[in-house]
Amino acid sequence: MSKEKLIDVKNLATYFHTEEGTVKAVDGVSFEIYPGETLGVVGESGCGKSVTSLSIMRLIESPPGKIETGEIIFDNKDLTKSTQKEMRKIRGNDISMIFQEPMTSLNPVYTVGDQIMEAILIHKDVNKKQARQESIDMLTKVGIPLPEQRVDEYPHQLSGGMRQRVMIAMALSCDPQLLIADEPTTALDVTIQAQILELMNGLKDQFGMAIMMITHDLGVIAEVSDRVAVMYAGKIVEYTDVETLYANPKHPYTWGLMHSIPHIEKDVDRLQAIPGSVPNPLDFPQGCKYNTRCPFATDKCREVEPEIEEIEESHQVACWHVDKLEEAKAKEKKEKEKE
Amino acid sequence: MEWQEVLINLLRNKISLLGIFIILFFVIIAVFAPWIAPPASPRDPYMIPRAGWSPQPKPPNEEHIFGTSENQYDIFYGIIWGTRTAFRVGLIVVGISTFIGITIGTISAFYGGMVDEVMMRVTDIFLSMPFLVAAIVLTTILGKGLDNVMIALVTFGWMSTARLMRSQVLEIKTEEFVEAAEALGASDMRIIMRHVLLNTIFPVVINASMRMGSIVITASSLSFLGVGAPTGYADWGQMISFSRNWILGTQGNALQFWYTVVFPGVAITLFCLSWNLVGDAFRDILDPKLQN
Amino acid sequence: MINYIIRRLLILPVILFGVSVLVFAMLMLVGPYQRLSTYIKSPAELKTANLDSLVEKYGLNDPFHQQYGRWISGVLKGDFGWSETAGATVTEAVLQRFPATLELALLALIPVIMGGINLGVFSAVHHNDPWDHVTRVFSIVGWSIPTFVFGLVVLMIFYGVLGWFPPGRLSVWASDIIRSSEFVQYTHLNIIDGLLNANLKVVGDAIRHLVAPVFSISILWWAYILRITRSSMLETLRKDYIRTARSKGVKERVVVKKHARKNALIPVVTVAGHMVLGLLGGLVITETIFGYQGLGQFFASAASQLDYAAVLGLALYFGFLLILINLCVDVSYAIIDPRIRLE
Amino acid sequence: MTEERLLEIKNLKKYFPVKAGVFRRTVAHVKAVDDISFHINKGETLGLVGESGCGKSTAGRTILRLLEATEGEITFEGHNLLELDKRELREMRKEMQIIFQDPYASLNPRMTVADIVGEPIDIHGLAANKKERNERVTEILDTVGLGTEYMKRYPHEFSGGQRQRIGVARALAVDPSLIIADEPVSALDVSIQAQVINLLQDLQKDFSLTYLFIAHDLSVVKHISDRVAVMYLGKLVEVADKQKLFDDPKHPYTQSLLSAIPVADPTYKSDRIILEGDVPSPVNPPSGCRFHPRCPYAMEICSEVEPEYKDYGEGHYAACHLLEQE
Amino acid sequence: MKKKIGVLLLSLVLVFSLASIVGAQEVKKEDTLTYVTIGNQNTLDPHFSYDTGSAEIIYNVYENLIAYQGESVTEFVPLLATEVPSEDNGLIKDDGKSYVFPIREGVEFSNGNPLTPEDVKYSILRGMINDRDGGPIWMLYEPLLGLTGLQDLVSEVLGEDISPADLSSEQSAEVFAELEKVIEVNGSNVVFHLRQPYPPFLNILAQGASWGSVIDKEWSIEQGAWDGSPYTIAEYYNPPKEDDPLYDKMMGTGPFTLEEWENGDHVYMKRNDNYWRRTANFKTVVIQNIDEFSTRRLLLQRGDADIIYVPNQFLSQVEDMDGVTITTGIPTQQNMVGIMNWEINTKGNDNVGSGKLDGEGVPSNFFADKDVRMGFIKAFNYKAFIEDVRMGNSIQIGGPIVRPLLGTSEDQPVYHQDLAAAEEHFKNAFDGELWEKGFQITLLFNTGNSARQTGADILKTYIEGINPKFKVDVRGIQWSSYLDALVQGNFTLGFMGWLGDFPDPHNWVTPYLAGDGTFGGYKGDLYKEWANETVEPLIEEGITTVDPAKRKEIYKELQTIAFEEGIDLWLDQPTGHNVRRTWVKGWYPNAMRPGLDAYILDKN
Repeated sequence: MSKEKLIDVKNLATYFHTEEGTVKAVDGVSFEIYPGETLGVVGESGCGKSVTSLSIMRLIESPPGKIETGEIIFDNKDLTKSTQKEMRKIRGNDISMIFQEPMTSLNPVYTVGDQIMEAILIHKDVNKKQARQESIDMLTKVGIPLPEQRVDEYPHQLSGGMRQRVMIAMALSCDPQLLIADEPTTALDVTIQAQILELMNGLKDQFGMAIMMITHDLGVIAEVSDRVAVMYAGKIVEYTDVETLYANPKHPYTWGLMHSIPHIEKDVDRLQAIPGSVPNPLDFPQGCKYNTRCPFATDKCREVEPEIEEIEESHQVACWHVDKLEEAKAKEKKEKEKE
Repeated sequence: MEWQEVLINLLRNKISLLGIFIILFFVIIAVFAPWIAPPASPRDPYMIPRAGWSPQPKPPNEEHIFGTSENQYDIFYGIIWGTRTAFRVGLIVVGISTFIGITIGTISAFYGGMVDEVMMRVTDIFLSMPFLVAAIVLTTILGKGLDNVMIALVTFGWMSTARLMRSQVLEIKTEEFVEAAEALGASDMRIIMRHVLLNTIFPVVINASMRMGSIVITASSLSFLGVGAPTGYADWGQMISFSRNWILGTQGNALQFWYTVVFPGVAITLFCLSWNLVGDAFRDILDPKLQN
Repeated sequence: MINYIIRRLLILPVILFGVSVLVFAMLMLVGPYQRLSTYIKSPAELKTANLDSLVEKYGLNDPFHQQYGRWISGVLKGDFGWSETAGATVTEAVLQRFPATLELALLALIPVIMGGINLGVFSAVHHNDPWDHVTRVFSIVGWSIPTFVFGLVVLMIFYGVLGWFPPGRLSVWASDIIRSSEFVQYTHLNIIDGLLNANLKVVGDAIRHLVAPVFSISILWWAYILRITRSSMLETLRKDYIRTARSKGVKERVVVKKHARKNALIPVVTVAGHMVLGLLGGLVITETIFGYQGLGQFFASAASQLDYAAVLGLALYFGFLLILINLCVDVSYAIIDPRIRLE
Repeated sequence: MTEERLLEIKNLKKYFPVKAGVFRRTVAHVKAVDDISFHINKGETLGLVGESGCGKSTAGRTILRLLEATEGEITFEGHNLLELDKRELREMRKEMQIIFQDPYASLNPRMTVADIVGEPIDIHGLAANKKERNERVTEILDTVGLGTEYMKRYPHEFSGGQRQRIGVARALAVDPSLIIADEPVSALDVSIQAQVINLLQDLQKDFSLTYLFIAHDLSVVKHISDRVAVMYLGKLVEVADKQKLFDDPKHPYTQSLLSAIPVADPTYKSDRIILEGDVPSPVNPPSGCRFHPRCPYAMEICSEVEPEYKDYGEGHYAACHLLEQE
Repeated sequence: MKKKIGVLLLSLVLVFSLASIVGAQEVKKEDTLTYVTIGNQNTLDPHFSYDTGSAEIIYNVYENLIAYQGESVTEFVPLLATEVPSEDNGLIKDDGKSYVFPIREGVEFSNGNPLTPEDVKYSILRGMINDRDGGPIWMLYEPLLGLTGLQDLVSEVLGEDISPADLSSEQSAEVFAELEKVIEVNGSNVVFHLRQPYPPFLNILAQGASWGSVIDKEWSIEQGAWDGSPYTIAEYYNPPKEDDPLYDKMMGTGPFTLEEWENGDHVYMKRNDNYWRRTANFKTVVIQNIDEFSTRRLLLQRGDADIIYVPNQFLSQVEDMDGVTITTGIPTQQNMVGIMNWEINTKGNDNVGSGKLDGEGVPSNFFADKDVRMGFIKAFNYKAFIEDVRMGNSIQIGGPIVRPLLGTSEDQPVYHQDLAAAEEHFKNAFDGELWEKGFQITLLFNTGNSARQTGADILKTYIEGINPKFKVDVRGIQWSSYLDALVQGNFTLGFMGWLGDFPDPHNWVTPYLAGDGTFGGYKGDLYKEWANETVEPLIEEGITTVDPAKRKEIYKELQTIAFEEGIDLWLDQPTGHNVRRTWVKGWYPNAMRPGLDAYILDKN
């Protein structure tokens, strides 16, 4: 692609140095986001997807967290080298963020309006009255009924869906170029999730921003993303556009994940579960971190960690045995045909 | 987190290690008191022997290595045997009041409704008098003596545990594992003992450990105010109250009677400090909110 | 919230009744002749005092409910009885001493709450820095020193050696001023009266007398509030909404002062309520040491002399005060936390 | 399939009082479960779906009498559960067990696995001695796929999936016939969910269990259930055979619920029905049909008259005025 | 904002405290006398007051007819009277049964009312009608009527036991008629009529600050005190303190007037500029009550207090203080005695162990055995007590009477420690049974009184050393319980003190030796019988004899009986001391003066 990258993350590694040992939460991750697109980051809990986003925002608590290596190029600057003062100008203004728990992500002791206004007052040269009006406008844009009234209410007076809308209004109040959405719908009900996803899609076009969508839900990813990065144990294991990923997953983890979830549109008798559990981040296995659960693992996998490589055009995978997976797929197909 | 693990953590934590070390030191003193400071009258070893009849303290010398206090009570003897008193008062008062607190708090929270209402109002009533003041009143009425001090401290010392316990139990009660036990057909007693108590005990233990220090201070305050241990009884608070009229020294020699306050003051502060250190570290270790 | 406050107020008489029964029952543990000794100061008085008729006169041998009934019916009429210790009616004695204690308590509370909270916040923000360790050590050690030891040491240093802060409530010359006709005692709080009368010498003298007791009574509670604020603050700083604030580009100082502190204060408010309770106890010792005539000292001497009218009256008074304080705590909750306010 | 009913719920209601005012009088009720009726056949899995706050968990707990029902009838193997006294109930609990959502909260953190799984055995005296008890625990742990080496460990030493297995093992220890699984997989990682679902299915076969499977995730419910019941604001809106419900949802709520699920296939495009607004409060539910404020097909009658919950053929129950008019 | 307030407040505190630190040093006002002492005052009503705390104030505001001269407790000077009555000047008449006091003219109360003989009469009668329970007025009844109080007079006059509080107005008038006979106004004179001679009568009238004080009739009636009517005795008899109109108000002829009284905390007195003699040197006199010794000491050290009360044991702390003068060795009218109860109550009394002579306790009549008493007496270490506990500031006594009163002398025998003799006595006690079985006893003391405690500790130490079977416990209890133990008969042996009401041996032998005395009255019937036979006739004879030489012999005999029988453990008569800033001039001691006499003092 020839478009200019909005943000370019190169070989990012964020470690947490705790008393029990070093947690390599993010361990050499590279990806980029283009203006106006949605990058989905999918993975299970503890895979490092949230830490990645917080690293971009430079909101890793330090100590114990520390960005060890890597660059985050945004607007021709390396954010890992920015001061906190410079970062504050970017946060909420160029890059903003919404979080998983709308219940706890809003400060309970200030009104909704106060909290939206705060961001506007920091980044825009407006007075309080204008900021308030802008807040009301934003609330209208995110589809909150009676915004004039809601603006003076406290978070606990709103439902979960409303709160997430407020979070979105707050994040978008300064017209950011990139919105990082960390599991924005996980805590919501299905019908509300649909509302929020719809809203985000609409606003994305309206504001012309890029979204980094972090989630564990393969359905959500499929619905909103342009491209997808699959993370496992602090690494991106597969990185490609969304259609390719779903049509032709190349990493055994991606493939296993897709087989282990029940699908509403098709029936299976039995799910193919991935054995074992996510490895303890303090004690990652040697070699490929998926080797303990991978059906195709060999000695090589247990010794040497595969680097992510582009195996097809814009399809990167980190696996020694892409071929083995292809064999398995073929076998599966055959069996299905037999039936 | 489990007992063993907590213990390991406590031992690993420098602060609590210091606390534990000091407590152990006091335990050794208490256990070996008869050898460290042989009692003059075996009939009542807690009565500090008098080395004379003069009211004026005498500085440390070979015979009385910490000196003698007002009325010639041997300070060293008082400190050594006072350690036993401190443990006795602390353990008994904290033990019994914690037990009462646990019982009342648990029953109150577990059964709720009228039982809760009545018990909490009774708690409120007991809480409506400042602890020290209430203890003074009751000790005055019951008369001097360590037993009476302990009765007074227990009588007015259980409420904080009861409240703590109640809030803990209310929290635990809604936990799914309690529901699970109920679904299994466990009796109320079993649920309280095995599920509720087991999971609420740590904050109570922290609370108790912190209270060890403050109870000993309160008991000493009573002695200081003249309503605590009988005169001449080995008790740190009383040792300090002996120094009360001498602490200022004489004009030009403000430190003339330093030994009368320093030794018991250090003993009581260290004792209290050690429990607080352990309690504080204990809390840090157990506070899941502070764990990342 | 208002309902809750009304509920509290309705329960107030129940608690006060309970307190009075409790205290009365305690006092009834004392034999009638022993209680009589409140009225007999020296063996000389034994000669002409007819003990049995005195017992009769004061009804000390009557059954519990009669004595209690007599007392409570007086209380309901506003008569709390006569305090031998104070040599005045209980009401007079309490009113007379209340401003002194209030002045002391207020001055002790304000620095405690302000200083303790700020130090706690500071300590939490600099979590695990050397400064954090210093404040922590201070808080644990401060919490471990008995008030009476500390008070005596303070007295020794600041009055005995330095001569700065004398005991008592006012110097003689200053009390001459406040008793003069030009000086209007609006509140009986010397500092405020001094300011209102524009007499800075009185203010200065009042403060000079208050510094030492305030200092020795508050050190303990500094340590306590500091500790609670610190841990509450540490907890709050890990909350999601703090992350949200940071993600908006809010300055760290504002994050701490605006977003974290207000939330962190919620548990501190409860503790502040406990603190007042403990403070009242601590006053007994501090006022005794510093010869400061307030309610604490009064209670101590009334209790030690079994002055049961005074003990009962004061117990009720403290109970009332405490319930009011608890109400204040609840109200301040509501001020801080809209979740409670709007319930 | 033999249609022997194991559990029959009739007009079950569970109201929670709302207390307010100076004297804390009950001023209203949260109608968490408001007059629901359904049954579960022996050996089948009934999926119970709905959004948070719709009363599905309350229903599950009320059936087990972990909460006391306000009204109604719960017949389990011919006994009316609501009429049992404390002792009988305790006996009856051997037959009905529950698995919880949160594998972290549902295990007592201070008990070893052996004690957690052994507790039901102790309570009901199912083992004569310690040895027998340990054997039994080992056996059950083995059944759920946990080795004996874990017996002396505490819950926090396990991963979420393993914990959920312990929870299942505890439920199995009394050899029940009915298990109420309250969102058993929703707190688990995606890759682990399948393990637990498979386990539940295996166990159902091996021990001829009956499940009431409560979940909000329709794809999981669809996968595991034989029949599915949909709840909205304390009411059942639709109950039907799985295939029928998913192929031909009758109630508009079911329809919108189905359409709201994001599908893990970027090529799949559905005609999504986006519902307006939030679920109303159960304290003061809307009049008439409770779904009417959000229903895309709402008619005048919907706000006035509560639709009747009835069988529209072959056990396909629904409550909607639209259907009545057809 | 909050921070700004904080900074502001903090700087305010700093500025003010610095300012006041600087400012305070100059203020050592010469016209103010500050006296810091302990305790509180019972009342300001002279007819109610029976404690030194009250007396200290009353003494400076009210005056008597006569007063002690200088340091003497036997010689008098006229005060509101113009002459001290004596046989020589003829003002004592009728063989010592009439005392005539010419009243000084031109004296005014501080409100300007002139002093009249009528005021004196009113004062005496008001006191006698008031006659509160436990009060001091028996000291007027005993000399004037030979009775102990109004109750006795009522019984005598009416012939039946009616409480004075229940008198009808007729009965009241009847009683009053008898009462009024004791005092008569005769022109500018006031005449007292005694039923019997009473040698210490002048001492009684000279005792300042209490029953002898003269109050303003007009003013008192205005305040609501006795209205002067014969019919109202019932109304004014034995008033509860809180209803006493003169409880917190004063109007005397003395050098000072009461300005403000906060009981237990402070008293402010102002100079009476209308005083009939030269006016006082101080404009203001402050008496502050601070119980904490250290605080008092610092006030003295910093010069904020002019005079402070220093307990004997802390004297060493003020000895080397700059600018402080200490006077020691002041004779006092008080003593300390180990009271022994002849008939201990053994029921429910944990001071006597088993209550039997079985080694586990003591029998009820333990101290009725003279050998036991002498055993205890001989075991006590008097030397150590005087030297160590009293630090030499004490005189040993050999009986109830203190020096220099009649019946005492410098060479009077006193007890000495003699452990061999003590052992001998214990061996003889209870026919040797005691020595065989041993005993266990608890000695009480009232907490806070370290001299009494040490006394008990000394007994414990030596007695336990005599025979290992002797077990002595020492227990401190509250003053109230201590008094209760005495009254209930639970007392075993314990130290008590007596503070003289008036300097006459009669005031010493009665409480200790009489069967109904303050202490003797609680020793049981055994003692009463004994006292009735041996000492009471002598006591009676002593008080009715006028001739001092004869009286001296009688009291000497009483003193000897008390000593030889070992009635009580006669210990000592502590001497007094006074600690004041050197700039306080004019101070001299008087054993009968209750503390402060601000009139005689001056600051340069």
